[in-house]
Amino acid sequence: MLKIENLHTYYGNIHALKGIDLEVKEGEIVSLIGSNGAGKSTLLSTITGVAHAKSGSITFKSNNITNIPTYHIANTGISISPEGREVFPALTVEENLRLGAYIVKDKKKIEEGYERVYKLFPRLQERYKQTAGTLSGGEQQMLAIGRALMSNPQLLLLDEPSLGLAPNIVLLIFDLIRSINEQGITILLIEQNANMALSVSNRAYVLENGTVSMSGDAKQIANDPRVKKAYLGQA
Amino acid sequence: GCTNNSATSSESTSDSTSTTKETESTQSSESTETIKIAVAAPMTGDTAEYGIGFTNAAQLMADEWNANGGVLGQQIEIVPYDDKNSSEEAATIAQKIVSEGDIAGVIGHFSSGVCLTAAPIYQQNQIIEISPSASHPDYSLVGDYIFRNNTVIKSEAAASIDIATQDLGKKNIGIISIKTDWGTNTSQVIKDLVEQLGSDVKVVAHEEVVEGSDDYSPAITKLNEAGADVVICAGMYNLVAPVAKQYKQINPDIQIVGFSNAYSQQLIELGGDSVEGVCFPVIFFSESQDEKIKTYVDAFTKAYGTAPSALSSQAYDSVGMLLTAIEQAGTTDSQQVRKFLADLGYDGVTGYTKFDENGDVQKDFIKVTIKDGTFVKMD
Amino acid sequence: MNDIKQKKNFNIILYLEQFIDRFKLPLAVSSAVLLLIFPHLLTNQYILTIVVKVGIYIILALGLNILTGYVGLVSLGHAGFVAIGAYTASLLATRLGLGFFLSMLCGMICAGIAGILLGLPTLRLSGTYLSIVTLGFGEIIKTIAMNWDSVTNGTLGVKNIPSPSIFGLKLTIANGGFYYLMLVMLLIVTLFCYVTYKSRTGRAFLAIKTDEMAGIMMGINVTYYKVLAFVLSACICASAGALYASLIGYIDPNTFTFDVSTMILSIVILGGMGTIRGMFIGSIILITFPELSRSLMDYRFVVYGLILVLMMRFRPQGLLGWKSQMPYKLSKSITRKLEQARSDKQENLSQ
Amino acid sequence: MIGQQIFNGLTLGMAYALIAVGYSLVFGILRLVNFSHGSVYAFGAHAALLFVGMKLGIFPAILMSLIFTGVLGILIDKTALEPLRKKKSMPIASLITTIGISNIIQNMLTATFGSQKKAFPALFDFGVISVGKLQISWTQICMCIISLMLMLVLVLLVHKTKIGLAMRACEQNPKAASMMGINVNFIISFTFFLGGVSAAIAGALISGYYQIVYPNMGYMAGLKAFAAAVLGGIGSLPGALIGGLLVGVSESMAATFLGSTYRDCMAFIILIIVLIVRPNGLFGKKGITKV
Amino acid sequence: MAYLQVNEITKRFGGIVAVDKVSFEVNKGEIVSIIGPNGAGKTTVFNMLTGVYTIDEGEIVFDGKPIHNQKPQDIVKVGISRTFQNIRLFYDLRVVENVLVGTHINTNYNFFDSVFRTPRFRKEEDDKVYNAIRILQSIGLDNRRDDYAQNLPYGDQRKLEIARAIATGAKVLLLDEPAAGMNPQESAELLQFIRSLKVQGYTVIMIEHDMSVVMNISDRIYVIDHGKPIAKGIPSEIANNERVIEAYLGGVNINA
Ligand SMILES: Nc1ncnc2c1ncn2[C@@H]1O[C@H](COP(=O)(O)OP(=O)(O)OP(=O)(O)O)[C@@H](O)[C@H]1O
Ligand SMILES: Nc1ncnc2c1ncn2[C@@H]1O[C@H](COP(=O)(O)OP(=O)(O)OP(=O)(O)O)[C@@H](O)[C@H]1O
Ligand SMILES: [Mg+2]
Ligand SMILES: [Mg+2]
Repeated sequence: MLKIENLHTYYGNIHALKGIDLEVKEGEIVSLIGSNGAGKSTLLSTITGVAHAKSGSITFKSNNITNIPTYHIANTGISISPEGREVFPALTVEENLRLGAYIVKDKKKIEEGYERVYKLFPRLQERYKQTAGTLSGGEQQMLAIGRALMSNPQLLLLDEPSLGLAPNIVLLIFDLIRSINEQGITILLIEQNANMALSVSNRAYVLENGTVSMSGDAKQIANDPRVKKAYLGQA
Repeated sequence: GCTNNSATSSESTSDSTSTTKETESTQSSESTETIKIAVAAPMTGDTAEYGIGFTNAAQLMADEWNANGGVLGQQIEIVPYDDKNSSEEAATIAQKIVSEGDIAGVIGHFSSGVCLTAAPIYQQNQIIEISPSASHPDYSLVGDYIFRNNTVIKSEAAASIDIATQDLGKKNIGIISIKTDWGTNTSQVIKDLVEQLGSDVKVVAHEEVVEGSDDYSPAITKLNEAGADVVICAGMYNLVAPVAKQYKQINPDIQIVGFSNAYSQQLIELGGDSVEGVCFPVIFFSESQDEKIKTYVDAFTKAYGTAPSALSSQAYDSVGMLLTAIEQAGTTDSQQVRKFLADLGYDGVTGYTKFDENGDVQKDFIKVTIKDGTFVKMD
Repeated sequence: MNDIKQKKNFNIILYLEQFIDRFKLPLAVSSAVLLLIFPHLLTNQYILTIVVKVGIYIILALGLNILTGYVGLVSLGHAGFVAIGAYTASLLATRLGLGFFLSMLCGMICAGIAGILLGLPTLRLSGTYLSIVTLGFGEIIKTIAMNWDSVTNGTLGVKNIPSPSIFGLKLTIANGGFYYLMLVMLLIVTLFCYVTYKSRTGRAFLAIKTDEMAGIMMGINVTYYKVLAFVLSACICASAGALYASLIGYIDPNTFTFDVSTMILSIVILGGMGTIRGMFIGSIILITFPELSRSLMDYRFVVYGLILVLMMRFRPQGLLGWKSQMPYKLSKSITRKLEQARSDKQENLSQ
Repeated sequence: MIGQQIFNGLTLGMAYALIAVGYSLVFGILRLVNFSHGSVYAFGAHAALLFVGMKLGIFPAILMSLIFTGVLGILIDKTALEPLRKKKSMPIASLITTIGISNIIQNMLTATFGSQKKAFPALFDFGVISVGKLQISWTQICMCIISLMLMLVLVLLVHKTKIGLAMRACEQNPKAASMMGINVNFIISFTFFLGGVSAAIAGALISGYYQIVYPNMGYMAGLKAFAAAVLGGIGSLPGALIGGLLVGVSESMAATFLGSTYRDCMAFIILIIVLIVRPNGLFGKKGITKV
Repeated sequence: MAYLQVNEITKRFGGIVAVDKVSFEVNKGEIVSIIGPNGAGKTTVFNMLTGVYTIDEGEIVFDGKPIHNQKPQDIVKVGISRTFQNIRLFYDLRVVENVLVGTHINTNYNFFDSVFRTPRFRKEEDDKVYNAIRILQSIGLDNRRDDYAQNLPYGDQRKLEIARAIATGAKVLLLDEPAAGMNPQESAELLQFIRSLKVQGYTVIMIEHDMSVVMNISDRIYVIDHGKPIAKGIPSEIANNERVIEAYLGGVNINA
């Protein structure tokens, strides 16, 4: 479904992605792990057209989407819960969610979207008139995830969805990842909580210094001694 | 943009006629091809029209001379300098003109305040400056190289008051003036003069307004409340027209008296019906039957598309005076020219001009009013 | 493509910085000599006037830079401070016959007080709200200058402002004295800015600019530093104002319009805000351009606007507005201490 | 007299409000003070004058000028501001750019039309009605009605439509907005178009009221309208209206009690007082300061 | 009385009671964690402690003196410093300069000294820089000293925030989710670092959702939910507390 070939991205003079090859097949959950600054978020930014790819290609459903404007990408059925949450601080929770469904034309679908998100995160329903900027960190994270779900995407990109969430909500999030995947949504997941990420994923990639250092079946990766040492905190 | 065209077109005719004039240059002056006269005035900004008017008038005069062989056997070149009507620009410009080294004289600066900044620099460097528009009494006192071809405020104010009280027979004068050096001075002079008049004529209210706002209703409302039956409007056409318009909405009977710098075709264009009956004293009247003035007005209108304003005409005469003085002196050496200029009697389109010991002029005023959309002499 | 170009740029900047760093002394000496003999190379008063004007605008830009470049408060009304400096100094000089330096000092004090009066109540304001208040301040000062006839002489302005003099020697453009006076003042202001920035004051300024809340959490007294920046900025601009008034010899309220404020701001931004070097280049370009382009007549300010737009388009961070790529400079004693500590540690380890 | 003066002030205030809307629109989306707006307003008035001169009939002429000025707004954004956004430059670079643009437009107007004041035909000139001692002209009434209608349309647009929501999203977080599928550059250009159109409406109405047009007309009016916009809480459209009226009336009052020469700073004095009490203007939203 | 004593503080935002009569105490040299569900009011407590928000009710006593409703910059001077949940560095400054800003308050030279570069200025400035570098070394950021804060990856930015807080000279550090965005390995390193702070005599109050950090390091834990305190105790007590499990931990098994 999503195929990335030899992707290079720069921030000015910083070479952040140095030739990434990666594939996500329809219906999969693929997780992306790696230490701080490995380039995980940069990869997602490049997919969504926020960062500019210098060379290489990104194909989504056999369309080349390399460096096309971000808003086009959203329209192709890719949706993201970005790093740093990126909510609209002065807009209300409800308006934030409405914007998540910006590309959806069908009013009924939008209503269903609200219901789904509110059922998932009752906290957001309690606060639906509160401006997003005054939500607590975790509440904002819930909002970012909820907003990404609003557009009924085919491919969902999640950048550290569990960041700043309470342990029970983290569990909820992983349940959610599983259940929406069962509904047919393909997921590319970045997680620091590699243990849990690998446990829900089909396949995984390990990023190091802007290159893919390892890839394969999630179980296999989870049992790799180097991974265990460097990312799972197990000696 | 017209200035350049006319300059080049006249050049071709000059060769044939230059031999007829027998003025040889006695003076040292290097082998400069032309005699340069600077026009320093606002060419950009709010008051650009005046500077452009000056330049056009100066060019017209230069063209006439050039067609007759120029002066001292040389062609005359008008060099415009833009001072944006700002004192600081003017100071720089003056320095620049002084540094050029080959400027025979300066026509300009537009407003009195600007003139007062530039004049000392010209004086120090012995460059002749003739302002066609400065009216502040101090201006000509800066020194003996500083002249003006405009009346001082006092005489013109007296003429305006005369129109208001004698011709229109009103007693309750309201003043509306722009908040500039000129406006402030003028309104003060008017008040002083009215006070001296004694009798039952009085200034019932005085309102100052700033340029750059087109809404004069608060001032007008106040003047009207104060019971003014005539308003002396110390501002250019762009004040007189809107004031007339807005005043007549609340008091159709009001009489408005202006000054000569409001005398411009644009006053009628801008004011339409409202400026009917506005009167003012001028020293230049374009509808005059005088032959000299008629040919001048025709030439000006032909070249630039509009009739000349009073101030442009004063610039026109200023150039004429300067050139005559150069011709008489037989040199562009400013010390010499200055002497001849000071003694010159010049009969121009703005009347007969003779500088007094300060470099000021006395002029006769013509009273003009607007009737059926044209300027006519008052009877 | 773009990236490669940027990479090169980066190297050029680093290279340039290293070059300047290495040849600091010869560069400083040669530019000093050049500046000192400049009036003798050129006898043209007009050019000298322009140069002095450039110098005055550099001082103004340095003044505004403290507030805008360092503390991040965008002022659109600095003409107000210039006016206060110019008016106070010229009125004292013309009415009371005070000497130039004394009257300039008074001008600076008045502007400083105005800085406090403006800075204190506006502390809570940020961004555009502050900018518009400063804009209003500038307009109010202008209106006061225009209407307070008995003191400021209203629209008639202040005339015959004397030239500065030292020990009875009149400093004029003609004798070059004014140029040297400008040079000395410029030097003092530049050095002052430099030492201020390289201290905790400068760091506090920058901290407030980048994140006021985080700055507060570091214990920075934001009130104090904001007001300090206002005062310093006002004083510097006032001194330039006093100098300017005696250069032109005449001031009126229209000398200090909004356009002056935007001109100073444009210099700061065009040169590269938050840098000292930028103020020099910004002023040179923006002040000399209108002079060089006099022949364009009507289109002069069209082109001027175009220049602003294009410069911003291609170098939005300002011409010289780069962040230093050199390593942070440590003083010798620190390097020594660090070496010491490292070797101690190694000894400990080896023992 | 007070009544008359207040009414004079209200009319003037409507004029400011009309211009202020343009500042608020653009600020509302870019957090940018668009200093070229005053010149765009002057451009709108000149365009109307030009088309009126072509004898198209006054209303078609004004319509043409609306479109032209709107396009000018888009042009400003596309040529000068969008490249800056692409480079993620500091906001102040855009501010300086708009000052540059203002210079260009205004001096181009002077170069083509001359600096002199030109007559503009009166609009809605159906005479004057007297209410007690008050003299109210139809022009004033129409001006008020049209301003209010314009304001209403814009408020509905921004708060009740999808494109309005997109506008607010772009203001808050353009990056996230584009991730949601919003074409940010289109939305911004659209806003500039609206800004241009509102400037042209202001230009035509105000010129029709004072019957004067000149290149520099946007300078002082622009600054004061900007003050009015901030006074009301910049970015808020009702704020622009109230701010404009407040500035207009206070100017009129200042002119009555202090003299006309003080009026120019009245807007700013009121502004400063209001901002000291309410740092975000009358209707401005408080910045989100959660840490 | 404890070193830091918080008595029944309350904060309301409009209708919401974000913090409702929360009390806790911290002794010198302790590591105390505050945990609770999202939106429970933890960050708000920090904001009240550091003076960002005024408190509606209650009192905060530090070292025997009440400090509630003092200005934030004065509270830092008293000796309480913090990091932010959403990182707030001085992005335009270098790493070392960020730390130097932290030293701001315990710098004694005045404006005059800095203008005339007096010996006092030089000496103090040198001391500060040296001190800053030592702090960076201790937290493992020395190699990024000359970089601009902007260019640091997320995890390093978190560390820099802590370094900056230490530089203020405060003895009480409030860390808001210091381990967020770190992988288990990095969290473990951070844990070591915080332990070392304790050894150096710092008092640490920490908000954290990463139970592997919280349970391993805390001397005591306070739990709040919906603004109200629901439990307190040592890690093992908390891990087995019914209410805490229900409201916060869910099915996560804690090996405390
Ligand atoms: N806006 C930026 N400008 C310059 N450099 C950047 C920028 N964003 C990221 N980088 C650099 O690019 C590299 C990759 O960063 P990225 O954010 O993709 O890492 P990451 O794997 O997501 O890390 P983390 O787990 O901390 O989120 C890092 O070295 C970082 O410093
Ligand atoms: N300025 C504010 N205005 C309105 N509500 C606020 C404000 N600040 C916080 N709140 C609300 O108060 C509650 C507590 O917020 P706080 O940030 O303290 O939560 P938290 O415990 O830190 O949560 P998290 O673990 O998600 O960071 C939240 O519901 C939040 O929406
Ligand atoms: Mg990341
Ligand atoms: Mg929190």
